[in-house]
Amino acid sequence: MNGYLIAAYAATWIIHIAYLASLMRRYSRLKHDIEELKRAQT
Amino acid sequence: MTETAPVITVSNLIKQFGRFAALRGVTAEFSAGKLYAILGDNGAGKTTLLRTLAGLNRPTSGQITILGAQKFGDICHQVGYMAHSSLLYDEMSGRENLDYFARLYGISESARCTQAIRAVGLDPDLRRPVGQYSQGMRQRMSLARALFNDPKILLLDEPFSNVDIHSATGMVHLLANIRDQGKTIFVVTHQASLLDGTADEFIWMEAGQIVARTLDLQQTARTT
Amino acid sequence: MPAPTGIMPATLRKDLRLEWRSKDAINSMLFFSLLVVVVFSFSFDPNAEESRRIAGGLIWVAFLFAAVVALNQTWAREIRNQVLDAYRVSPAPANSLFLAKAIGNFIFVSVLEALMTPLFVIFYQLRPLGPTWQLLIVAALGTWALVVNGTFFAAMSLRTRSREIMLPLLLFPISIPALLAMVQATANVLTGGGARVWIALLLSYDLVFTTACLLLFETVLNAE
Amino acid sequence: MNKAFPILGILTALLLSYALYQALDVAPTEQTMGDVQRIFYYHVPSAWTAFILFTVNFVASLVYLFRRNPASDIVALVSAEVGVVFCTIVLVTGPIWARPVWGIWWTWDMRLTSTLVLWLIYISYLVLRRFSSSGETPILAATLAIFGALCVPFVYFSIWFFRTQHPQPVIGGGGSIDPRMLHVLLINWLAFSCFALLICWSRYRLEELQREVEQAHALESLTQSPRSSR
Repeated sequence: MNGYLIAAYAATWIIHIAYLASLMRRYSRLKHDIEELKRAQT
Repeated sequence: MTETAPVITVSNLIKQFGRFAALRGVTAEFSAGKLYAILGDNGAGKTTLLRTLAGLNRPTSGQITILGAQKFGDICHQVGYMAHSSLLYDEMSGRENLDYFARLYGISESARCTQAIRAVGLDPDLRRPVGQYSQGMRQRMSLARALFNDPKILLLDEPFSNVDIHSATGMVHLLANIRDQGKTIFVVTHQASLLDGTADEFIWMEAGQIVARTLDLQQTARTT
Repeated sequence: MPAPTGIMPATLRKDLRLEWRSKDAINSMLFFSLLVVVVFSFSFDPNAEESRRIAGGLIWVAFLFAAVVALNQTWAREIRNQVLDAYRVSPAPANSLFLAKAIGNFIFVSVLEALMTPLFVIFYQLRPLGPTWQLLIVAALGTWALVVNGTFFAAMSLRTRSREIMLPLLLFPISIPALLAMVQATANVLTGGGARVWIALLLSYDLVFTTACLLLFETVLNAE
Repeated sequence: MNKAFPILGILTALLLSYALYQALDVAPTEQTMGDVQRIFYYHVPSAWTAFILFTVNFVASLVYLFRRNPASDIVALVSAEVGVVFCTIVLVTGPIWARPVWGIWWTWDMRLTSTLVLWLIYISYLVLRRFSSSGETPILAATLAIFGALCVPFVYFSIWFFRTQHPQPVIGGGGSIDPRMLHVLLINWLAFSCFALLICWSRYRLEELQREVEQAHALESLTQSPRSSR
């Protein structure tokens, strides 16, 4: 298998996973926010 | 002038800036030929209410009807607006400023501008640029800018700030005169006492809502 | 109520007068592009035959950066005492303001180009081998392309945080085709070719984006 | 709707692994480039997906300007963001492919250059969204999206004309594509489109939630009326 080929495929998935991870992080921050909001309301 | 027909109707007005709501459901009617003093603490929503009436803020929800129109653009030539800042070009003289703004309103006769400058007690032939005016003069020129198109509704944001007491009472007299011609005037101010006896109604705002409307200043002081 | 006429020339006159009195934009532009010329001549050997090929790029990049300086200035003037609000409450149409600003900037940048081009010619010992008249057309069309989008995006970045940085970020990517056309056309004429296709490209770019600006400016001005 | 999401997720995962198998094993090896040519099966579908997303962004922005509905604003934001992700992949895999084939990482060739310019335009779109104050972001962003889309034909034409005037290394070689290769390419494209749809969907939900929270914060300050300063 060719090194360049592996590099390209790996790069593709690294970028996708990095983006998904950033979405996850935003999501967990949002959840934290929602919980705080609920606590403030009670 | 019929006293009963409301010239401005505001219903359930909400204005939200991101996570902060500056107006939280303002509902009110205002009738023609009256001088309203809008009072309240900083951040109570006075300026936002005025800007929303002037069409500068788009309300998040709620309705405004001014002079029977829903769209501010239809009646903008009948409204005069004076903001906290001067709304004047510092590099031009007062006269040059007004001449330019007159063009925006399609007013070609410069007598109107001269008249407006005289009305606020300034000299129309003053060549100095506005940037070199004293704060009080600038404030009065700013009032002239709001007046020159002979508006039916005047929206004034802090017209007396940084003005000496003598000029301020002069401005109050002028406003009373204009009101007596059947115009509707809104004055947002911290110096409520200046308008005591002149304003027809005092509107107290708190946290984005109108909390009280009273006919004289003392009455409100007792209720709150 | 019909919209008042003659606002565009009045606004343009006002802008030119303000610029004449303060000379903010033109001075900073001149100094800036002078710096660029000098710094560039350190990084390249200006006497080489090679310089004829890259001079087109150098000139336009210098003018582009200088134009950004002027573009930031034009709206800063309107923001200083919130004068823009005075325009927005008036019945004057938004496009008159836009056209006046764009034409004003066109004049400023053209003046700059007229002053700086001889300097470039001297420093880089340029002598066009192709038809010179085409260079004039390229300059006019190219400047308008930069200025019309620049005026629009400057109005847009007015409403953002850190607006001075925002303008180049918005303007440069969109301007790449125009810049490429200007640079290539200039290089072609300097090295003895024609530039008809590039001129056609610039012309259609100007037409498309001027139309887009006029259609969308009101939305941006009143965005809230 | 909530049930469809995991189903689509599993389906996409299966499709992506099948496509990967096809790209690595089933597709015939290209004669001159060898195995490196297989980058093609990731590079080109990513480019197509990015272009589709940018088109969606343009349409959604237009709709927003006419209808002023938050949903199309969110669609515009999401498609631009995911589109930039795919466009980034195109720009990263491109040079990795170019290096062994042409011997250079980057060439100012027509497609690479115009993709780069496109990427820059949409990056500036995302920057604008981040830096404008919340109330006016949708309108300003929609306007910029329209300018960006109008610019695309000019980008393509100017770079094409620029390139045809200048000699450059011969690229691609033209000719028709092997039908088996085309088949693998289309499967990969389908897989990546499903994947993009999936990401867009979750990003959409995230943005929706975020706005709801924002609203709740404002409403909370409505009911509790704290003395916050403007």
